[in-house]
Amino acid sequence: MDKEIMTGMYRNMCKIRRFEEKVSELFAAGRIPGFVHVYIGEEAVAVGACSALMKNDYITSTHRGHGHCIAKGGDLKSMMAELFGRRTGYCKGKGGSMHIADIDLGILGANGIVAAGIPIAVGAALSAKLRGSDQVALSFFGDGASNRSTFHEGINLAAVWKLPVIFLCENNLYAQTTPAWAETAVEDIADRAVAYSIPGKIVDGNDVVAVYETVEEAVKRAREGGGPTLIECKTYRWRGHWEGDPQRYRDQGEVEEWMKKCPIQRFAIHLMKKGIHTEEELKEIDDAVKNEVDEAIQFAEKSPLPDPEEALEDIYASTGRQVT
Amino acid sequence: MDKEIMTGMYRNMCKIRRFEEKVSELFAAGRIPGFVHVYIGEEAVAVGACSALMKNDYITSTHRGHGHCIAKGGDLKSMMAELFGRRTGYCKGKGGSMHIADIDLGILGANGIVAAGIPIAVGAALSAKLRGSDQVALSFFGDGASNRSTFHEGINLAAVWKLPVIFLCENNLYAQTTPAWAETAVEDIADRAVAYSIPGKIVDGNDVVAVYETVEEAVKRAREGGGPTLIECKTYRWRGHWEGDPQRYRDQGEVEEWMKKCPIQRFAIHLMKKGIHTEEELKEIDDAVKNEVDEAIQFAEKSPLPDPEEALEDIYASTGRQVT
Amino acid sequence: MDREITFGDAVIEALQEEMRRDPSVYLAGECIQVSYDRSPLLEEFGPERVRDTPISETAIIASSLGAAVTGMRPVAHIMFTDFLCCCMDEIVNQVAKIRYMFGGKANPHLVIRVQSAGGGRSAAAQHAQSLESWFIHVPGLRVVFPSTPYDAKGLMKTAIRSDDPVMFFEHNQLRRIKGLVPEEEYTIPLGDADLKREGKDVTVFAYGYLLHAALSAAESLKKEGVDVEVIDPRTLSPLDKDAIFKSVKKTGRLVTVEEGAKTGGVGAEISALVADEVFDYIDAPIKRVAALNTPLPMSPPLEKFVLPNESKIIEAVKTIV
Amino acid sequence: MDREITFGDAVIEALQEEMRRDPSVYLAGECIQVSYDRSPLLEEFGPERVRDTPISETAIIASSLGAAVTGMRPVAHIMFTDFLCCCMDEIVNQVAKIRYMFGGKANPHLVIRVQSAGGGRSAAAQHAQSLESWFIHVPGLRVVFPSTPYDAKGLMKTAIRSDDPVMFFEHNQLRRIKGLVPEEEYTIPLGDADLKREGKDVTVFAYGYLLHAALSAAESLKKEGVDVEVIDPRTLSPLDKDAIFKSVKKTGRLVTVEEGAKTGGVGAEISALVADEVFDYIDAPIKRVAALNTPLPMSPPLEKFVLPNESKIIEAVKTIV
Ligand SMILES: Cc1ncc(C[n+]2csc(CCOP(=O)(O)OP(=O)(O)O)c2C)c(N)n1
Ligand SMILES: Cc1ncc(C[n+]2csc(CCOP(=O)(O)OP(=O)(O)O)c2C)c(N)n1
Ligand SMILES: [Mg+2]
Ligand SMILES: [Mg+2]
Repeated sequence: MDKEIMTGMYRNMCKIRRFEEKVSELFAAGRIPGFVHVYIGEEAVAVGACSALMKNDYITSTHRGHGHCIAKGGDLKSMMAELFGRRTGYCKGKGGSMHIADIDLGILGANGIVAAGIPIAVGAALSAKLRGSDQVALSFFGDGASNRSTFHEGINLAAVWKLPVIFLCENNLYAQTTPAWAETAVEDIADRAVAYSIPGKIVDGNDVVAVYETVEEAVKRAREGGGPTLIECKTYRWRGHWEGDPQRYRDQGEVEEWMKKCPIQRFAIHLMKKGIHTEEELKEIDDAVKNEVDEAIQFAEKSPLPDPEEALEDIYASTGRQVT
Repeated sequence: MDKEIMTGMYRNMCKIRRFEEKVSELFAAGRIPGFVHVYIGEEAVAVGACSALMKNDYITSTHRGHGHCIAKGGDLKSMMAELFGRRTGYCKGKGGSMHIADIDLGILGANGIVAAGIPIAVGAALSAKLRGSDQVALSFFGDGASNRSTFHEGINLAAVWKLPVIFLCENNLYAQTTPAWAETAVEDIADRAVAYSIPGKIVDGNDVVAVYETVEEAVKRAREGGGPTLIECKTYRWRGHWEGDPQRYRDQGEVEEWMKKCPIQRFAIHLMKKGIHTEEELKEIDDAVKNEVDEAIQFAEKSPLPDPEEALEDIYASTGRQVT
Repeated sequence: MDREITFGDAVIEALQEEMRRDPSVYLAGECIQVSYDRSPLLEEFGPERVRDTPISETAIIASSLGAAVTGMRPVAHIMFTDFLCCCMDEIVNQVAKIRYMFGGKANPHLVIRVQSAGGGRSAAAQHAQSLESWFIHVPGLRVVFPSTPYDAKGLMKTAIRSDDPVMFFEHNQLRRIKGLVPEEEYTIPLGDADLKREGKDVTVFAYGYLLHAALSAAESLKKEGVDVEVIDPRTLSPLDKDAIFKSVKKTGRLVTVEEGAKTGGVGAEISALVADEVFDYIDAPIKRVAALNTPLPMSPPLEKFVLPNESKIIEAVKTIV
Repeated sequence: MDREITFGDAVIEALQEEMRRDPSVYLAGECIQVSYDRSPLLEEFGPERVRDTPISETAIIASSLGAAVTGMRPVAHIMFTDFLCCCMDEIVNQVAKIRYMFGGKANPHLVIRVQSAGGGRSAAAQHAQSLESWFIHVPGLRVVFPSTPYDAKGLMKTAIRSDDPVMFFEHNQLRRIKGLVPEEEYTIPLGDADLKREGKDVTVFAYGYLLHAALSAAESLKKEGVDVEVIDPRTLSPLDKDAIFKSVKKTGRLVTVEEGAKTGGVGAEISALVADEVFDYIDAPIKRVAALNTPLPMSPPLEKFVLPNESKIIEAVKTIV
């Protein structure tokens, strides 16, 4: 793998971690309104996957979407401002954490409805195919999402139409408070690929290189007309389901076990062992990222809130006020 | 297998065939209103399956439901009267072909929404379990139905809860005008069982004995607490999707090939070969059934249409007029 | 030059013209290839642009949305109004809101074509519903419900070109009715009601199949000396309030007509608008003609009793003139 | 003996009492076991009767229906009103119609408990909607929307015992409000509105969380000499028309209040009923206070602007007195 890619991956993983740490603090301090779900612990999945995509490829994301957005190149300032509900945010404050999107970067949006992004990605892949472009689409979703209607209908449609789409399941062992075994009838969600005659792969979701390589192969297959792949990344979320979650459904011991498997530290060791980066360099990257996050916060804080009347815009395509 | 069961199966297969032949004629003659889908060619599936059930077991059915209803013991007169829209019909004329039900016989209804019956059967199985009864539920559905949301959500739920339910897919190679290959990403729908860690079985759906035996085993498993089974019966519908279908999507040759595999004739030969019934006896059974069907038609024709105001009843549980 | 063509053919013409004009237009839905085989669409545009789908309403709508926001203009087909219930999340939480949630940066330009809306064929409770009133309650959607071949063609062309998502309802009983349609290209803007009949005594608001019942009712009432004005909104969102108010101001009386269940129907909204915004002009109770509040029954005498029709319109008009 | 308890606890008490009384009552929904762990339900009744489900709204509702028609009385939990969109076929085409389609022979006695209805928390477009008006358009369903702990408990008990399917909406902002609830058993019939405040100048129709805004508005308006009558329908289906009409006949003026988008909302139906059936008694335009016709935005100043509140109610009342 290219050094540049590796450095970029490390940077993005740090970016997600630092961004989310701050979001979590800011939320606790009452500075971010609404519902917020952070991605800490799962950074290798978003970063490994998005690093295997081209800039104009598409992703669809979830309620836990900050990591996907950052990994696909999203702008921290626009993101943070959106979380703060500011006019300068990605969605002018209308969307908030669960609806951040950047269509120009192929980020077709976080989504407040579990599993809703799956068939949307299928449509983006169809669009690419019909336009004769070689773009692919990748849909992130959780273990819990794999039990919803749209998982089934979306993947079946993509498989029948042999579309260039990658279904990427982030199995973090829980759907809100429910453990995977209590809601998903299959142990390895990748096995569900059998139901659509497509390849199903299991990856260690805390190993960014493994994620990258597996997604890269699936992307190649998709671009060559080979159709969809289902990839399951086994990972874990370190924090509660949402910020504020009292986490009565799991042992702190389990969380600590997983924290030992930190995907960022693991990748740092890999980079150092391979002689790609020194500890020093890695720290520099992390420090730069911290600065970027701080700047994003400052940007957000200085940005104005929208005027109330802006609520009446963007409902329909025509410009101006649109409410009757 | 018990002789009595075999005789009953033959009788029920003939009943379905003769009933549907008449329905088809009556529809063409403009005597039956609404939309009608007949079951000719698939008799072995409904009959094999329902013969493996107890009287108080549950089934859910489809838009193509006459066969299931007859096989589960439905009354021909009440059925025919319902098709005619008469007050004496199963649903007092309110339901028609797509909504015939007989709750007392465990027939939880035909359904106009493809695949809607699947999770309803799951609930009936849960109910049996919670009540401490040993009833099971069996859901009939088509190949096309296996691509809908409810197939996935229903089976997953049943598997997670280990409920006594049998999912019986009637793969007749078409969903309305669409061939199975163009809509279902897997060749054998039974393979979808893998997605829920439950057994998946493929049966020749024109072999009533094979269907019976396979369902019997699944029922045993279900009653013993072993959870759900997915069974795929490969079969074919001889007539159009609905009565009136010009069938521009398939060759008459294909239809004729399948007519050679008539499930009733095949079973007749089996019964004669095994010395269970003579040709004579089988003809007597068939003749008796024809009479029954004729009586049902007479009953339906002589029955009154509902009074218009009856449309205002049965909306809510309380008796009397219920419209505001 | 006008020709007489059917409502069904008028819609096909609109699709054909727009597919020729714009390569980003494609069709997707269950069993549409064969139902179009009497039409030139599959032959002219091939299976890539006339796509049969599995029975997967959620995937039909959501994939169309994904295609739309990445540049295509899908016409997503849902067979029956009732089956919209199988993809409400996709329509309401995704399609309708995506532009707003994303601060105006997504263009969900798709048409949701409901091929067989409404009842009257003994198709029973799951194949005959009218649910258009749900969708006027969903900001972000446009709702079109044409009554004539001319309107259907012009509105379908506009719907396809619109950058907003459009629900396009085609009543099953209209498919074979004929009407004059120009050979030259034309479009009809969304939000322009059409005065289908002028009158001075009472305003009847009606659309879709029942527009024709309203016109017949007007003819009958004329013989009894009642001069009925019939206004066809053609699109329920945007709604041409001005046209409705103008008519009501003139007549002072309003009867709304629709095929869905009365409670919570479209007529409720029209009535409420009038009872608020032009209250001073109304001289009599506002009447709503709609289906009785029942699921639709199959048996013909029952269905007939439940559904609105010409004589129920006449009756309603008579109670207020 | 009355005690002060929260709305949330009142509902839990209702569930607990009914689960004790009737072994056929069970609960199913996403993540309900843990959200109930502050309550006695999981402990007392165990995981067989307090069932966590996968994220499968269609299966939650349809399985509850299957269980209901075979003898159980499920309380199916849907987390947010918005997620009802994921199971509309099950609610509308199956649950609501099964009795009718089967000629009265099925008893779909289940409660669909919407645990977190409504907005006001910056939860944005997919976690804050109000859609109750859709369900009054669906014959076969009952729709309950309580505003106080007392009403919530009494109505939940009745809903569970009802042989009809009941949609039970609990507004997220009500969970922690307190109110007097008797220790003795009681139930409240479906279809009985409650006059929450007597007045003679204008009738305000309000329910759920906004009922409280209406009451505050009434207090404020009293200071300005306007005597407001506040009527809480408590159930939107059946609707206590008589109570509404009685009030309107007295006051001659009506303002409807609801949290959903204005167009096609509940207020439209109430207004239309009044504009038809008691037209002669109305002395002023009928006003509707509702959310503006937008998806719900996340940013607090935007959300606040879109949602109705006390001052918007006051303003509406003032325009007609
Ligand atoms: C259709 C729907 N049902 C329920 C919810 C509430 N909800 C939000 S996230 C979530 C759990 C999702 O679990 P999973 O898919 O595993 O993603 P994770 O949170 O673990 O990343 C639930 C139940 C929702 N947003 N949408
Ligand atoms: C949700 C839904 N979508 C579409 C339809 C229209 N429809 C009725 S039957 C049918 C085909 C069903 O195919 P399959 O499940 O294979 O059953 P078969 O008719 O072959 O017995 C379709 C598309 C429907 N009734 N419900
Ligand atoms: Mg998870
Ligand atoms: Mg089939």
